[in-house]
Amino acid sequence: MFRPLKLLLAAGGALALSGCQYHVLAPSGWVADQERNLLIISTVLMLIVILPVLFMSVYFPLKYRADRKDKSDYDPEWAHSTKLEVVVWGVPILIIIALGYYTAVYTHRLDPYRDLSHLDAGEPVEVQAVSLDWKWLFIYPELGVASVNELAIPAGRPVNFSLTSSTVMNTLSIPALGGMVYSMTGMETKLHLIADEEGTYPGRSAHYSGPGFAGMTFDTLAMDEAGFEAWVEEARGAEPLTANSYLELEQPSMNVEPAYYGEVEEGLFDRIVEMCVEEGQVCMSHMMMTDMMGGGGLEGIADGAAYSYDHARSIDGFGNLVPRETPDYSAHGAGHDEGSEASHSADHGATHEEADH
Amino acid sequence: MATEHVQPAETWNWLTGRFTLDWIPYQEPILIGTFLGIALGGLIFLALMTKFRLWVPFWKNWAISIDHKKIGIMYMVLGFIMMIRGFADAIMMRAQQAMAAGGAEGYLPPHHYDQVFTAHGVIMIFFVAMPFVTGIMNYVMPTQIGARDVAFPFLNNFSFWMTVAGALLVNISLFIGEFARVGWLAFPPLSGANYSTGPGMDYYLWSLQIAGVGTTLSGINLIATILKMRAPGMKLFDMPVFTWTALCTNVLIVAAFPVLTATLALLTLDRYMDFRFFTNDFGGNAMMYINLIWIWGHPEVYILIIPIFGVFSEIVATFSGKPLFGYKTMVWATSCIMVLSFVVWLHHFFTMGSGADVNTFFGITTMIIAVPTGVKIFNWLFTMYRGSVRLELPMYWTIGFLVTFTIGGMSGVMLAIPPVDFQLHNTLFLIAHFHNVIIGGVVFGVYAAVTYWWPKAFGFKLDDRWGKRAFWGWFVGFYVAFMPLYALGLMGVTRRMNSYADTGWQPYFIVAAIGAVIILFGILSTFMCFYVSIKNRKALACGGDPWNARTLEWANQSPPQKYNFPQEIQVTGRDMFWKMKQEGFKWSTDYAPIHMPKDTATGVLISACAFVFGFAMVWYIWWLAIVSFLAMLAIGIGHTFNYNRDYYIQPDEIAATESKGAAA
Amino acid sequence: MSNDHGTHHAEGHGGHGTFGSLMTGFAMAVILTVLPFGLVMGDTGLSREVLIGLIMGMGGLQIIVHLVYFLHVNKNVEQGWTLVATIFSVIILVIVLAGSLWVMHNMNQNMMPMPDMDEMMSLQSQQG
Amino acid sequence: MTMLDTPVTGKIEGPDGPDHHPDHHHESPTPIGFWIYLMSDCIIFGALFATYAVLGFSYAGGPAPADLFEPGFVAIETALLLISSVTFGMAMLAADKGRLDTTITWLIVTGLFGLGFIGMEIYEFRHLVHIGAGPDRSAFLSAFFALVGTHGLHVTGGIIWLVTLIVQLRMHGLIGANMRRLSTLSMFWHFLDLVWIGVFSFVYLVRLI
Repeated sequence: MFRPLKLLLAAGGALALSGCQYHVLAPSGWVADQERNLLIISTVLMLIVILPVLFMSVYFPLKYRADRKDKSDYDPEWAHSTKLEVVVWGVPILIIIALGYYTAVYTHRLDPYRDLSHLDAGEPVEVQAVSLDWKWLFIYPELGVASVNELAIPAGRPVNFSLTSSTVMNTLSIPALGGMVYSMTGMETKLHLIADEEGTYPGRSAHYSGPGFAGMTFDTLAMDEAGFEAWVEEARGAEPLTANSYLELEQPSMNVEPAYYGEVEEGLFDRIVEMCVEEGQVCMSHMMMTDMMGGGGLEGIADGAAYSYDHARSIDGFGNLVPRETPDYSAHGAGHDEGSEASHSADHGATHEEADH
Repeated sequence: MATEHVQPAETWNWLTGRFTLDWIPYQEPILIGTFLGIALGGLIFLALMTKFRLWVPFWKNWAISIDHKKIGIMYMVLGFIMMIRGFADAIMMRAQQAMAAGGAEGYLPPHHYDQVFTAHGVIMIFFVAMPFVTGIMNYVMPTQIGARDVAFPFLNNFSFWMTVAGALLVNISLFIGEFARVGWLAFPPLSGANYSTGPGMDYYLWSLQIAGVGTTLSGINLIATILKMRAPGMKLFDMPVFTWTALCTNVLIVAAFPVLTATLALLTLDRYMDFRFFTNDFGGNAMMYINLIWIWGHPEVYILIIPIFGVFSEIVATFSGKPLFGYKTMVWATSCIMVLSFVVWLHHFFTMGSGADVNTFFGITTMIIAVPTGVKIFNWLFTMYRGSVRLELPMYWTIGFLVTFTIGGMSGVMLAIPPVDFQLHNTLFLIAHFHNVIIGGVVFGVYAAVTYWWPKAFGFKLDDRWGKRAFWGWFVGFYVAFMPLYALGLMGVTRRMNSYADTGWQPYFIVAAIGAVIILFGILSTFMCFYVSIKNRKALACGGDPWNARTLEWANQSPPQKYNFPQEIQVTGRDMFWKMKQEGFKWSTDYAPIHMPKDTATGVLISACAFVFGFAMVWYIWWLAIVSFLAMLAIGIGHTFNYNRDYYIQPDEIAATESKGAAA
Repeated sequence: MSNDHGTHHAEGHGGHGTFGSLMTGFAMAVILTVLPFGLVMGDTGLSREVLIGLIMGMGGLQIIVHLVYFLHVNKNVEQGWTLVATIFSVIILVIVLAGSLWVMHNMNQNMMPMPDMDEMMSLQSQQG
Repeated sequence: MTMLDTPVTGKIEGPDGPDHHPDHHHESPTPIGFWIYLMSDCIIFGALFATYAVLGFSYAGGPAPADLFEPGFVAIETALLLISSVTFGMAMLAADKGRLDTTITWLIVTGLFGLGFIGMEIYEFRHLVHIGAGPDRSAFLSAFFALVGTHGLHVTGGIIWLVTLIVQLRMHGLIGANMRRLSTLSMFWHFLDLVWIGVFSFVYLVRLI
């Protein structure tokens, strides 16, 4: 359909990509490839009108200079032409209709929530990515391993990302593979990418998130099956990732070297999303269920501590750790008899135990 | 990690709130240098003011003046001063990024770098671009409609000083405490109480709120002016295009700024009183902030660019010796943009989890705006077509604008396509895009306006040589500074990084830094241009109508008297002054008394209290906050007890000023 | 200043209505207030959706009543600019409200950790 | 915005302070200017309503509207504000007829109803905070306190303005400038009543079904 266009792409690609730095223009995955095509299509469509405009912007003032020799074409009252008005409105409208069409088609085709099963590229890999202060945690739920600041994926197989964040917003961005999506606390977003070729692709957080932001980078290692399995095997030998080691990892740190976890506690990612890794916190799905059924009533007022999550960051803008007093929710959080009971029920699928509330 | 620097610990006492001497950054050489520089410059300035006995004239003729022309000029002065500050931030960023590659840390630790980019954005949008466009509208619009002043002259003065109070609050954060480290729109939860401790974020909130009051009131004022103060006979479709764009802009201000006010107020409640709007816990939802702030944020960019469209419409018509091509189209296109700008806000967060249908909707509405914008560009081109184009300074800026803005518009439409945005969002491509439209549009437009209306405001033209140097500095500098950022964006390079590992990017950043230096040359040339022109003002002197212009603001003397026009003008059509000139117009010498408002210091005083109030709130000095708030209220109420607010200029006085003006 | 020429109602803001119009407005406002309160406080047996529709509908009506009878907005006041301003504000309000709800709902659907619906149903039935 | 500009904008005069001026064909810009201000205020409320609409169901395991709101209590608040609107209308009618004392009497009555309304609102807020259902307990309560509180602050500002204007009426009588202020305040007062319709319908009633 766009044969000349493809040629243009190839030419442009070859030119820009001596050093394959231009990840957006010379990508290595189907999603990014499609996004690049759309970029080129839209540019070409717009150039239809942009080029004449650029030409006229310079040509008209020069041609109609006041000090030109022959001023017979000067028409001091000419200020309206229905024909021109039609063209002036019509051409941009036509272009926008064409662009709008491509936008609608591609936006649905490249919806980050849509999985890539239509590519028939084999079994997808599940990756749960958590943005922490200031590093990325990647959990492979099917394989039971996790890594920090290093993402390994098998080339040629789709990767299904589930994203969340521990404190503030971040964006998972691997330009060579395709567009970015935000990770947000208490939310779970999805992203589906695929690496067509083996290689190492830079990835990072693309949304400013605080002093350690610049160091929130990771390498995406797209490997063949054997290499990927070897990577997983190696990770299996490392320490396990439990709720407690997660809470330790979650503490702010900057420019973190890659690290691995051999075993991942069941359901940890869901508890991260639902902000209830810490003992005594009510999980969000439980909270939302309570809320949908009309809230916790007046008795619920006192449970505030179990819904509190945000704590002051224990790091300042220079990267120094600052000892901070934890906020005083003393009315409840003190957590002796009553508190520990609440925490139990709140914790693991609190639903049935609290049903009689 | 830089351990010699530490953020001061949180303490509080009733007298100084959470302020302690630790918050004075005396261990930062750059800040101390800046402080000394400013202090020295300030002292010299104050000494000169005192020596030449300028305090009283400044207070009487400027500070308490409610003359829209003087307020307009003061807005422009504020804009230029703050532009120096904002640009200093820009050059610091470019220097840092040119240095900090492949493990090098550069000279700005994140703590400072993050403040610098936040301050740069906030200052350039709120305290440079906004004062510029407000200033131009303030100066030009009332004279274009043949009015004596704006509808509410006192309010105008008050709005200006509130903007100054906000600007002062931002600047004082340099030396007392710190500024926010959150990016110019301060997305929570990062900007919330837990993740942004310290006074920086509170400086952000209070400076924007205080300046925002000024902006909203000024918007109301200018709308009322256009609706009620037009010269007799001037129908809506007789209004000059700039006045139309001013109307649309102020409608946008009045409709959009309240959303900003509300949003920032909610964040303030979150930070000060433990409300849970945008927190992660207790059911808060940070996305609501992002939704609301962009409901304001998108119209905001049109608030900046629409009056600039008006500026270019006036300039192109004047210098082509022709009426504007497609006047009505222009008006309708502007109105379309005004309404459409309210239905596109989600394109700023395509990547934040909305579904394909929502993204498609907002992508397409965004592209639709490109149509009326494109129409405008065609209209300017066809105005030059078969015209008699004089390539004076304002036209340089206009042609520079047409070329640059068109390119910026194109990259904008690319970003409006959701899947393309997935790749380019938050990259330097985005940065390049909006600087492309803001520099290529707003800055070039402001320069065009300054060079165009300067002779009206001061009675002499600007020096051509330095004016052109300023243009080429900005024009070339822009391309050198931002084309590399487009390229970096296509490599997927993210914004707001104080350092990066990939040394392959460094050459691009170095080129960008060189571009910034070229822009610096442009800026210095601007001030040189002002200086040289003022020095040679006798040689550059011009009459009331130096450009052979078409609209009413050129019908009076340059500079205009405080009453603008000695008589009221009966308007009978579009491009009224052009018509008058062709009919051989002359002012009559039969004068009637002119009714004028009196100057008042209330605006300055309330704004001063607002500044103190903001400062007290930032530092939790509650007693001072209460006192200054009550003072504001008392001065405001006290003002309403003054019923004696106007006077008449008598015919003999008018005759005297008019003949003096003509002689000069 | 003080030599007032008795031009009290000049000023072009279309007067302040009459006692009759004030009372008409008052009566209508009372009805439109009492009805929704009655619907909530009494036992009507109407479905939730119908009740919401009725309350919001009457609220909207009462706002119009206030605009017409108390605030005297019509196309003759201020050359119709008050009316234009009002309509424009309503458009912006609708965009802000409907847009926010749509956008936020869509995002919450996509991102919020939703409770298990089956479990919830069973809980609700337990509670009766 | 809220507290600050109401007394200020409300009383700003046009350049045409007095009612007659030889060279001026313009009507006072104050009514339309103030109306535009009200519209911008309306959009502030719009943003707060939108926030309430979005966050109003996030109770964070705490109390919901049904646990906290009393329709009867709200009905009395509504009645106070509605009646105050009508008494202000009476004041305007009296002023139109040039009856200073009647005008002031009606204004005082209006102010008292306004005070009653504010008193009830303060009582309600204090009660909620006292039982622990303050704005920090959930996003729903935050949105509730912000929206209703903003309205309350406006009414408070209106009362301060009302008192000021009564003093000024006593000092200068029903002169043109005061008439303009009176009708501006009347717009403000009716506008607050209008916003309250949204509050009692949307914040209270539909959430109590």
